[in-house]
Amino acid sequence: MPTAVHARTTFSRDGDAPWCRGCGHADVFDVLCRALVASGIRPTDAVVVTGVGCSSLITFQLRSYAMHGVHGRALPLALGVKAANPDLHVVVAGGDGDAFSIGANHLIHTARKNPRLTYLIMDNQSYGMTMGQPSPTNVHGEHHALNALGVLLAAGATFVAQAASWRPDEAEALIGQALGHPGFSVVNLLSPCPTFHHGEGIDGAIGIPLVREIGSEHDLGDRLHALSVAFAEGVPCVGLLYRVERPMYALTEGSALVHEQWEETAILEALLDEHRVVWT
Amino acid sequence: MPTAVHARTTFSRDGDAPWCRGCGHADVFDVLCRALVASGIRPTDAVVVTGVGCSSLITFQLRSYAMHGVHGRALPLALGVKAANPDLHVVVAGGDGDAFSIGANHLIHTARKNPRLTYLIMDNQSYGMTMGQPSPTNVHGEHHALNALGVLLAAGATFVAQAASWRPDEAEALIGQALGHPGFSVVNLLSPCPTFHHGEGIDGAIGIPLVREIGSEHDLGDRLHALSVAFAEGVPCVGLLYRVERPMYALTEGSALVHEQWEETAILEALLDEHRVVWT
Amino acid sequence: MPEDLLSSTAWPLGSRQLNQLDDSLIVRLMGVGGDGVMTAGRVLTEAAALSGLEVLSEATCSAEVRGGETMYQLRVSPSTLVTAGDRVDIVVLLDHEADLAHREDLLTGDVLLYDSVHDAVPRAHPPGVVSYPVPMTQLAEAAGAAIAKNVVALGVLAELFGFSLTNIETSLRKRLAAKGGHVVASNLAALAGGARYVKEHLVKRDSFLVPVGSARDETVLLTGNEAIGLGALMAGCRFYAHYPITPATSVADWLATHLPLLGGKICAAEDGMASLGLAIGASYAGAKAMTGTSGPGFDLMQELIGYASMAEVPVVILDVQRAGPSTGLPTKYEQADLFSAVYGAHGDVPKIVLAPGDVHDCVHVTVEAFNLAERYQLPVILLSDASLALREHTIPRPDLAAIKVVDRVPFQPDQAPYSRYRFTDSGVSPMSAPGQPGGEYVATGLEHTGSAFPSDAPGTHQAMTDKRFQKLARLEDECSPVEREGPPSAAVGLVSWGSTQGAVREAVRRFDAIGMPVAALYPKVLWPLPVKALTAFARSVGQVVVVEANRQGQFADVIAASTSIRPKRVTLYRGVPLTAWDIFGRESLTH
Amino acid sequence: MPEDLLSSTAWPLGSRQLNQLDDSLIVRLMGVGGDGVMTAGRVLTEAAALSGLEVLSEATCSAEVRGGETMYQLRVSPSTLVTAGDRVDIVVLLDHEADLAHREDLLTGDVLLYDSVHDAVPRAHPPGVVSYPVPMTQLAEAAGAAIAKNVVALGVLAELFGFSLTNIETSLRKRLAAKGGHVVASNLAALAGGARYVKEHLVKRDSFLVPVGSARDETVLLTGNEAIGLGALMAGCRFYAHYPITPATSVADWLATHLPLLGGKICAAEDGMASLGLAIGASYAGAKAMTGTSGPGFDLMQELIGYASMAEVPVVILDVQRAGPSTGLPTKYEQADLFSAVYGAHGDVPKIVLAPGDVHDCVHVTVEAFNLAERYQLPVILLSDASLALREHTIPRPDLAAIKVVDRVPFQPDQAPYSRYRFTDSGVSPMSAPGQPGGEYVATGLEHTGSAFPSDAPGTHQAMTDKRFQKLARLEDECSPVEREGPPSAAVGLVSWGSTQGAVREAVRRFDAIGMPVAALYPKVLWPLPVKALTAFARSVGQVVVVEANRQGQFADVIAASTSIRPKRVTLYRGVPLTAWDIFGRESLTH
Ligand SMILES: Cc1ncc(C[n+]2csc(CCOP(=O)(O)OP(=O)(O)O)c2C)c(N)n1
Ligand SMILES: Cc1ncc(C[n+]2csc(CCOP(=O)(O)OP(=O)(O)O)c2C)c(N)n1
Ligand code: SF4
Ligand code: SF4
Ligand SMILES: [Mg+2]
Ligand SMILES: [Mg+2]
Repeated sequence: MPTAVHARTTFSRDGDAPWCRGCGHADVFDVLCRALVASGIRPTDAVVVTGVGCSSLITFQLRSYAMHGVHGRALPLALGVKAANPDLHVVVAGGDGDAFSIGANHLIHTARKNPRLTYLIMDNQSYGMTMGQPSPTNVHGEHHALNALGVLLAAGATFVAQAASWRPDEAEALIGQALGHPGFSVVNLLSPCPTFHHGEGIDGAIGIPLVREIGSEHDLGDRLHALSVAFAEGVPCVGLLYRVERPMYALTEGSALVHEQWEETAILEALLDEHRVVWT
Repeated sequence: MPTAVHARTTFSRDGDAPWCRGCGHADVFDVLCRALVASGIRPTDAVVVTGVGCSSLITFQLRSYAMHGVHGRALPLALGVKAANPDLHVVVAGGDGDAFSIGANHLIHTARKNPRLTYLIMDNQSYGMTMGQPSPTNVHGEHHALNALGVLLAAGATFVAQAASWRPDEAEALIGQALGHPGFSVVNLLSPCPTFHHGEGIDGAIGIPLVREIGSEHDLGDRLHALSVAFAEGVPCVGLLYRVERPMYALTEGSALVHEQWEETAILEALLDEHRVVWT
Repeated sequence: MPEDLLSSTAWPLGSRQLNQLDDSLIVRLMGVGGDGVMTAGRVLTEAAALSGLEVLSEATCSAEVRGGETMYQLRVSPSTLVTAGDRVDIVVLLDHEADLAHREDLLTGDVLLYDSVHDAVPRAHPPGVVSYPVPMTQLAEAAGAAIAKNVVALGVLAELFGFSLTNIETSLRKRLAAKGGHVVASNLAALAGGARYVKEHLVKRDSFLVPVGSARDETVLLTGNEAIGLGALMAGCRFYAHYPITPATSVADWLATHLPLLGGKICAAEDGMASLGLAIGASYAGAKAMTGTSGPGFDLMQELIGYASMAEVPVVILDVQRAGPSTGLPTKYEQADLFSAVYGAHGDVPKIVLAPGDVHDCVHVTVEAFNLAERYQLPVILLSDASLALREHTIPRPDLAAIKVVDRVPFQPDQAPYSRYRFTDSGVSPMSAPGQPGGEYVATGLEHTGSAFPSDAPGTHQAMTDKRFQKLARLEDECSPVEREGPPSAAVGLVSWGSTQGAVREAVRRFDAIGMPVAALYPKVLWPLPVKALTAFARSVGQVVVVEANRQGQFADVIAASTSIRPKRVTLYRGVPLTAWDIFGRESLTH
Repeated sequence: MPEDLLSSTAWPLGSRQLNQLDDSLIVRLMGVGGDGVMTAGRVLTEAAALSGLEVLSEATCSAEVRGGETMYQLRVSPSTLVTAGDRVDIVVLLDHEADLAHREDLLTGDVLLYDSVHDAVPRAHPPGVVSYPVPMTQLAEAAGAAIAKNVVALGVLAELFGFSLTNIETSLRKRLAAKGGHVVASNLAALAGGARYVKEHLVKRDSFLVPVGSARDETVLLTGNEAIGLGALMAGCRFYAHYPITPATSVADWLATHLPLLGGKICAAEDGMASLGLAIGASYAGAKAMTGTSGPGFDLMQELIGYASMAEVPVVILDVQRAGPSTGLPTKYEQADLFSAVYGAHGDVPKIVLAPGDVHDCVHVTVEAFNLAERYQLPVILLSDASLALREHTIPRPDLAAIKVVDRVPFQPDQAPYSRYRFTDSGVSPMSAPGQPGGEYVATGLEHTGSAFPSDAPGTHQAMTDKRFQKLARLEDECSPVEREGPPSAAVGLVSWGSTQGAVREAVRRFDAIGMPVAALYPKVLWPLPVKALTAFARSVGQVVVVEANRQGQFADVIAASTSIRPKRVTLYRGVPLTAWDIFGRESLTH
């Protein structure tokens, strides 16, 4: 029951979308396409890297380069792409299961390293693709949810924002800022799964879910303040929690890795010389 | 070049220790043995579960039950042990590589779930066993270290402390408290690797490394305060950062899983009845 | 419906091909996700079972959560069934999208039933096919259950072909009870509406009727995944860990409700490595434990499979295979994980691989998986697949008294210090559990001495490797369930593993019907290879042919590697199960 | 040392056994971690190489970071060497702990040199062994370099057997330069001290002298791991990712210094999955990429290996095998990861497996690994091992001009829309890289159409699986390096893969010396199996015998699975390399 036929745009193919009616991921996809265009990025220079899940199906709707990887490993793949060619605009995307369950190890280490990557996490608090089991971010009864924003902040992400699929303009603006951030930027996108999930805070079934706007008057460089916002109980917050700059991961800077045969012979001969043994 | 011959104690075998002279892990091992005895735990009821690394070699010095697992998977193994038999005292131990590099995904999820487990991380800021490469917690030059305590706090650990191998009494006391904590307790033990590592803050080569005592006057239930301590620059802190109680992971509570044939037949017949089809 | 036809109870056998030479009726329901194909199929299956019929179904859906094609085919018969059939008698289309790919399956005299909302004019279909357009959507709306066109279709099927309306009602009520009285009422109205529409508007122009059932021995209706859950519980499994993955998840769903009834626990882990780690930990602590996954998760478990083998911890790993490699075709059928099950983890890793051939096996081979894991203290891999996972089958009620459950050789405290891995004739050493005084030891993946202390001395590794493999030396004699069928000597001997068994059995019947001597062997333990049984079988036939649903001929390779048999291969890897026709119709087989 | 002996340059050949029938000298240094065995061995190796000799060494250490036994054996010869020898002429003990296990290797006339600090009275050793106690520790202390007893030993070796003191000095200076003048000076004093002690206190009572070297063709001295790094660079590798693991780490160490010189990058990942993910990502973006690991990390990579195969991304995965399974014996030797390399990932996964047989191969087979990965766009697994990793060998300097580097078939923008996975005769489809207009596509592990769109239609999966396997169909004709040696027809034909090659070559020479016709085949591409070469070889010999260092006879099984060859098996799995004697001395082989 595809939602709608996407219009062919710079970033989006035409054809049926793969998501259920009302799925937040479809909205996130639209917003991403708009933000990419607004940031002046061309499909040819963009690589969108995902894991596996309903959210990761965005790769097949895109007209850019993309990797639809394996579940939970989008970040290492993306880091490899960016290291090999730092000129590319690399966007990582996927579900909360991908990011916070099977893939959280990579998330922490990417946050620590601070490469110039933007990660869009489509958080429906569940594993949509496998029929809606609660994910680590799921808020319900006895289940203790992972404070994903808090973990990101603690791990060293330099840009942490949260948006909601049902507030597209704000989401687009935040994604735009993330794309411009010199370092690892994460936008956690509350993106309801109307088919399976009836969780707290993001469930559109009960009308438009409430969110709390963070506003921008606070000191964006104050990590403890950002953490206090992330930890606050009640309806989820939306907005930019934290933004600082620190040195980016050196490996993903510099120029593209190319194998240029005309230059390398001399260097290789010198390498061989290092290991040379001559009878004297 | 084994350090010393361990005396046979309640928890420690006799025989050569496997660590280099001056290795912090040997001290941590002694302290653990003392803390276990002081907590009234018998080797028979204790299971120490490690990953792989120099630190994980403690399993072979112990006289208790133990699993010397694979690199990075100590926590799932331990959770399985505890789920199968909640009466056991399950202690997880290992290196910072095990905990914060390959195994950090499990760390986050265990912190979130809050089972009654104590995790002793022997943090030498390096992969000792593979010749001292810098680990994620390594503090040096350009390398951005993972704020491991911060991540643990954000992920939901209910008991977070830091101790130093060269301050054994304090370490023993903190481990003792951790063993008594109803929930997931972590003690990060600064434990220098004199053979390979010359990192900041824990390097015994430059005399006794400096630490900052946290003291106990602060509100132990204030997560943001604990985070501020964890994030503070300068010499590492030692002491108890945070302690709260919240419901423990239900799976690791209750009684031991046993297969009791005399009781089960009736239940199994009832299960079969559920699937029964009768021609009527 | 004309009275005279309804009163006829005999199933009219027309002039059909060999693949239709039986007394079964086959109904295929098709639609896209959300059409309720699965529910309708299950209800019809249960209704037929309640009518005293044998029922076997086959279901498949698309990887897309919504929008993909769903198919549920059920076959009902008064006698034993081994497949859901490689023909179809009646096709029900709940959505016009679902039509295209399968139209060619229809033959003269077959029935096509479809929701006429999609087509003002009946759509094209092969000549001779009897088609019944029914305004299912409108009838559902009229009944006040807009989405219940699937239930309308059930009413139509009941009225046209004689499925018991009462039994359909029973099954529907059971499923809908939790949704409240209103839902039940409107669905029953939809059911009645479908039946009424037939009476009022259709004239039966086909020759199909449901065969008549009768009292049978105690029977249960189970999907393969439920049967595996049940087998696990019977074997004493008290701990199940998993990370969701299609098509394994429903094992967890079933166990989540049923394990706790026996004091067991189920754990949803953060990834595949954690889920196997949990199971190994639980087993170390004394519980019988299992984890379940499918191909991609199975890949992640290889390191810990090696650990369980090295540390000699019993554990059962269920891999409900889907079509691979990588993410592959997540909901589709293939038997291509055999190589990774047998050879996957690095090093020389003793382990056991089993595969159930049908729903009945899903119960009993699962029990065996636990028994072998406990008896030999090693990882046992249970290879099921997407077809078994979803199919339903009426099978004889398992007799609990007849099921043998094996426990691990326990540690007995005695004078001597405990040596966990001490050498024994069988290679199996007594295993203690934490809490037992005197049994303390380290379960380790490092090479070790008898007393579990690490050692990299050359002698130790060789001796310990031999010890661990020694455990498997007697496996075939002690336990290696294998079935043989067909004449004692035959020109062709088919070997099949896992769920190709059904198609092979059916093919053997057809070969028999045309007087061709074809035998078949169905090993359930695949690794260590049952060399004796295979060799004996090979001696009794002219040519061994291994039939399997993968490209490389994985089992054929395993057989060739360890026996002198040079099998021919029938390999198909279309993402859908092999059929009897794929075997019977293959000329090269018998020439 | 008596002048008359020193002036003799011919190597005196006593009455030795067949395994000693050559003009080489073998020195074994032993100690525990921290004794500097490795450094002394490497210095002596380099010194001998600088003297114009062929040198081949074998080294092993214990898994314990400190305290375990370390062994370094080097063999020097004026002519070609294929192993470090299965005998020993001179044993140097730097620590008495290291003595016990190896004493039985000493024969009459052999030399035992040891640090007399440990023993006031010379310790027991086999009768006829010439032993020289030297107060190495004291001499080191006297030189002001307390830990330099290893360097003292070098001085002794030089003086007693004629190793060039100048060359030892050259090598020492190079290694110590970074540590400052004082360290260099005290070490040179230790070296001189050792030499002086011989002159002043010892009388040479043995018959060994270093053979005389001569000018050779351009030669380089490399460890296997360095050679792999070098091969990678030559092949155009510009990205290497890894997570530390013994014995693969030194490849990363070498590349960390050398990759950047060529504008390449090296990344230390957080685990094995990440390291392969990084390499695949880099390759997708256009770089030639590799990851390196050993067994446990290799297990973790299986899912992504399947992904690379499915998404058709070229990538090289180096597995420097150690003894397994699980954590196993981390520093010890075994060739038991073949099964997991060939069959490891779930599903039908086309991939290539290569194994270098010696240090020379480590360069050239690594180049081939990249060439094949790029040519066929799939994962290529390079199986090295702990012996190759640490051994040093003087090999002909690789001729850059002669090395053929293959790049992937590039995407050419043209009129038609780009179809990444379009069908071609070879199965290989042109591959674009991000940044190229018109080349946009999704690299996916889902089954897909030619234009990379997911599809679970039965036809697609079968056709795409065939396309991916089609790439391998011509491999053996296009490139499958395989060496054959021995008489054109022979009673026995040995097949060896990876580093057992050396022992097999040496055994073949000995068989030849006693007039036994034994041939040998050394395939470098193990998978897809070089069926033609193997079949031709099998036809030329009486009995094929596969020699390998694992228990299951893994390569023998792979051969049996895909050919009509029924090989005999020589399998050893002691954690140490096989020797020529293990083959030559095995009676059953030739009977
Ligand atoms: C290794 C592995 N484990 C499990 C799966 C099954 N699986 C596919 S998607 C998914 C989770 C999807 O959840 P999320 O990432 O939140 O995406 P969503 O579908 O909710 O958008 C899982 C568990 C898999 N494909 N691979
Ligand atoms: C899957 C896997 N990857 C890598 C390794 C190699 N390895 C063994 S221990 C270790 C790291 C040890 O570091 P840490 O956990 O901090 O322990 P330490 O030795 O410093 O005490 C590594 C990388 C392994 N055994 N298994
Ligand atoms: S199942 Fe949920 S997450 Fe997946 S497409 Fe449907 S609504 Fe979206
Ligand atoms: S290498 Fe470092 S961590 Fe390992 S035992 Fe030695 S000092 Fe300890
Ligand atoms: Mg989700
Ligand atoms: Mg460490």
